[in-house]
Amino acid sequence: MDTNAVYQKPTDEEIKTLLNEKFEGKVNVTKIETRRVYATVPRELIHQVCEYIHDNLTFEHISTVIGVDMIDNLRVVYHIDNYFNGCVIELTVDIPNDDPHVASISDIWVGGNWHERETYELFGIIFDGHPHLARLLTPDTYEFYPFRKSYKLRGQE
Amino acid sequence: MDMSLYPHAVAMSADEFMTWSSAMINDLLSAGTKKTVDKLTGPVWSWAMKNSMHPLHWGLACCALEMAAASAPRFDAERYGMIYRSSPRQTDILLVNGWISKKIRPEIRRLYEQIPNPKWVVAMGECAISGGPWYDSYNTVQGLDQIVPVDVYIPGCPARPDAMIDGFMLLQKKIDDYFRRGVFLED
Amino acid sequence: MARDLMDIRAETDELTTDKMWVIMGPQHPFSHGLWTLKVELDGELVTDAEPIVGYLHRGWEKECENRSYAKIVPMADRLCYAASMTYSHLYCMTVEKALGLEVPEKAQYIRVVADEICRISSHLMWLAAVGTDLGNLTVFLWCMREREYWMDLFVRLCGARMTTNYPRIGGVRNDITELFDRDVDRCVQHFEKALWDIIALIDDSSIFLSRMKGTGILTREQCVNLGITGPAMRGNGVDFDIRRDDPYEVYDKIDFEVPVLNDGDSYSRYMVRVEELFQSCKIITRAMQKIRAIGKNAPYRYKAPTNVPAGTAMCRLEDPRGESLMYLVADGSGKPYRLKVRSPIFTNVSASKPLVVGSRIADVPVIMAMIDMCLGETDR
Amino acid sequence: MAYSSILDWISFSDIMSNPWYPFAGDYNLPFDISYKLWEIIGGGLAWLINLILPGNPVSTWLISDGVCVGGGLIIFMIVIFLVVFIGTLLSLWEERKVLGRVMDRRGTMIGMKGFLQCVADGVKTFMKENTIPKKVDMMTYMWTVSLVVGVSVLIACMIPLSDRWFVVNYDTGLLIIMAFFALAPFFILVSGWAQNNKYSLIGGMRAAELMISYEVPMLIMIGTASLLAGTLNIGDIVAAQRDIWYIIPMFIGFITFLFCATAEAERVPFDIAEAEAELVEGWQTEYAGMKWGLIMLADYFRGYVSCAMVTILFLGGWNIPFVSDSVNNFLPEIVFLLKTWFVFFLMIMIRGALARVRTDQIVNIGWKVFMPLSVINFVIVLLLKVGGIY
Repeated sequence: MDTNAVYQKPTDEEIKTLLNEKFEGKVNVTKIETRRVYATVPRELIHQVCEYIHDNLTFEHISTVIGVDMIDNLRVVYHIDNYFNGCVIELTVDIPNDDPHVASISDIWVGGNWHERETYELFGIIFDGHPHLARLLTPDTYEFYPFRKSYKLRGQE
Repeated sequence: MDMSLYPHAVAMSADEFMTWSSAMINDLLSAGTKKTVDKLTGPVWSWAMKNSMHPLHWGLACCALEMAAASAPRFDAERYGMIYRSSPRQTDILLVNGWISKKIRPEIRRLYEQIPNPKWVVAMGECAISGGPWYDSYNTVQGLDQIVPVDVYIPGCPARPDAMIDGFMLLQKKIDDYFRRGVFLED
Repeated sequence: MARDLMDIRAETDELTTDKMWVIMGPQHPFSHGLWTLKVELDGELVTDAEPIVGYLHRGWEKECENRSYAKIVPMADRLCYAASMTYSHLYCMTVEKALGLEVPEKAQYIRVVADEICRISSHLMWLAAVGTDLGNLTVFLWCMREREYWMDLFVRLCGARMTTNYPRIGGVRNDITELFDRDVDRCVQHFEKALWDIIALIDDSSIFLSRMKGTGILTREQCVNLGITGPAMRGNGVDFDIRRDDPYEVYDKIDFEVPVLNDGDSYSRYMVRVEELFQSCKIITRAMQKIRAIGKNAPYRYKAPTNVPAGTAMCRLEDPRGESLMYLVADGSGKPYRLKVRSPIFTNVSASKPLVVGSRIADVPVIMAMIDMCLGETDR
Repeated sequence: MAYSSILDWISFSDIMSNPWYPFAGDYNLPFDISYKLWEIIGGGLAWLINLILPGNPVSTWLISDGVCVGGGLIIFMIVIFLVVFIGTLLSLWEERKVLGRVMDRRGTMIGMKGFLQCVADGVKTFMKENTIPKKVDMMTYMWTVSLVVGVSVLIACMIPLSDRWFVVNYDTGLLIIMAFFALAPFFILVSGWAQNNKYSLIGGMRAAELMISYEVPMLIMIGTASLLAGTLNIGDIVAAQRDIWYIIPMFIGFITFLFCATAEAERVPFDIAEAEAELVEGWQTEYAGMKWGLIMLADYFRGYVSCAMVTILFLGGWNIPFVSDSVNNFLPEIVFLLKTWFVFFLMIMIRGALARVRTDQIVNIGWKVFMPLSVINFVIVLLLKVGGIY
């Protein structure tokens, strides 16, 4: 398929093929359901993949940027929507604990700005290139990342 | 009562006169006048305050919707003279109807200080009473009474509008006690 | 001695006024919740804005990691208290997806009905807020009066007014009651008439219209890129509704329309929501017909296991305010490993700067009312 | 001197023949009442003193013509103020009850179907602590309140309730009232600055903006009405509408003036100076306790004056059309107050049905709608006048 063409309503299979062709197998599409595509992306490629999805596959809207603390590593999950066929791509990026950096996508979707800020303040994942990476929900005086598994709530063993 | 200075009052400096006269007035008041004035005026203040409770117009969380519903036609809290004012300077009651995060804690204290005396505080809903469902959270204050003194607790999650009106009628009793104790000439 | 006009012109250009920052919130009548909007004013004109949220943050997602799966349903009710059922519904859907559990058809219809009642009561709350923001208390009180009837329906359905605790993993808590069955149609019929009264009060008044038309304008591209969802987005010409385009439960079996307007101002957002109110009434009537056709003895709940197998699940649904999404990471134990909520208002608030800049300060409450603030879900 | 009965000291003399009579030939009912009251009080006092010290000069001084007028004037002030005050409280009560009914509820229910609500509110504000923020400009913060309240009370008392119930009867009475009426926005502007609060500042600016937009059409309308009547004397304007109210020749003017009067009283839809949605409480934000209570009272005084102006200029004042003079002169004050409350009722309905306008919109409405309408009204009146109909 032509990887440089613009697809307004790409089907799930098309998305899988296009991602595989464009990024030469580095993007691993793990699962396909109706209107859902699940993929894992290496950390270096995330900005390029997002740019490609936004520009060529017309995924105009970012739903969430989710941080998960997998104890062995950190994980960032992106949910990206297409408004023309209701399709959602879930991109999973694994980040090592000792180097919690990932490229910011808030220059592609401005709506991702606050989600990245939230993930930063709750997990300590640093989004490179973010315009204003500061604490959003918690008071500025907090020095811990409350959503890390190492931070225990009252009654949590 | 230091009446011996009375003839010299005209010859006093302004400062001397002020201290002397205020001391004299205090003596006079402590000699029963204050009690009598309080006894006579207490019911008037109490009646006025009870029937003109102005809570602060401030919705925090779930109970704020029930607060709005309480002034809606079915429950109609305005029958009791309750009007929500937005400026804390013109209110009598701080009505906190939601959980208190660490970020809002100083603001609540500040709002409380801005309300002119006499003032009352009502904690509405479980969150304001004790933290409610967020008992183990890292970012909430477990209860309003850790910040400001609370007069009435209205339980419920969220408290129903009729429960809220009931709470305010309890507060009316408390206001009555407050004024019958005699506080008019205290400040 | 007449001065040159250009001289005067040059002098007045130098006469700059000081801009000032006005901090609206956290205790401010426009905020309808607990947030702050810092606006920079040049006279009455807004030149810059910065929203501040987090006053209601309590770590909802972290607390869920400390609760068993069943105990999270009432917690989810308190995410968005104006439409409490939608979040507990979304949570149950997510867990069911992780379990691979099928929900009985009757329960799906009941959930749809409950969702739409939530949508109506939430939109009524929004209309009431619009009334106060425009300086008219009559709209506020009339909307609250109508909302009471829907609250009564909730009482008939599950016994609670606001935080209903009604959906369960695998179905709903109880079958529809006879009282609910009797009253729901009457309520819908009454409401469709009463809503016209309220709408007439607003639409027949040129002051209301002039306050809403032409304020808070965004283009379609701006709106989509900022991540605004829900009725605010459909007022900007984006023809997308999760109920229709990515259907969950039984929305694909129910016939309804999605209102879309292209103006992109406050008035089109208002119109979209009002039309949604009428559409919700239709959905309720049609879904109730289906429920009655299914019959009384059909199952409404399947038993669900307490432990969820390891894996991830994602579900999304059309909240009254926009797209809400839940993402669950399970590790096979009785408690979720990570539960994430995407709330529509969180993103919509972040877009408040482009929304309000360039308008007058008097329009700021109206513009922000049009995205229907609900801070409980924003701060989580 | 022999013993004299108290009745000898109370003469109930004819006030009009008193050489000190202040109202120059016009009969004044409240003054008559207060004069007689003073005669009772002063005469009784004089009788008492005479009982103890027979033949003293103080007793005769107390019942002399000049002292009677002076004492009568003091009571006269109290009587005039009390009537206006109660009239205003009744309009306040009317607002809360009618607005409540518009909104499908009962309104307040405290004492006497809610009439005592305003009393409770007032007493409560007097009891509250007198908080003064630290950084206000003390002097202006204090005197603007007293001036706003004072001016409002003054004009409310200056409104005549009938041709026998007035304070002054100047030929330019209308102009004096309008001049004082237009003063309050200046004080609001200064007060908004003095409070050192951004909301108050914007509120004060808005009050000034509001004033420049409605004051001119309002004055044109007053000029038109006085042109129609041929006088600026309030009594004569009312007398000129004995049978045909000015609402008939000046219907456009009536509608425009009603809205201008609403703006003058700063009520919805023109309450932009205290717009709750964006400015918390507007220019009143930092006022607490008694000062705020007085400000609220002054607001309602101004509302009362606005309605009274509408009544005087368009609704025939205290006259009932097409009735005999004996009926008309029975209780004209009550007729006037009833008409005033009816106009206030219209304002309440406007408040219940409309939203608040924006500042740029009010300036637009003032100069592009009210202004042309008032000029059209003026032209119509001019044509009527030239055509000889009036």
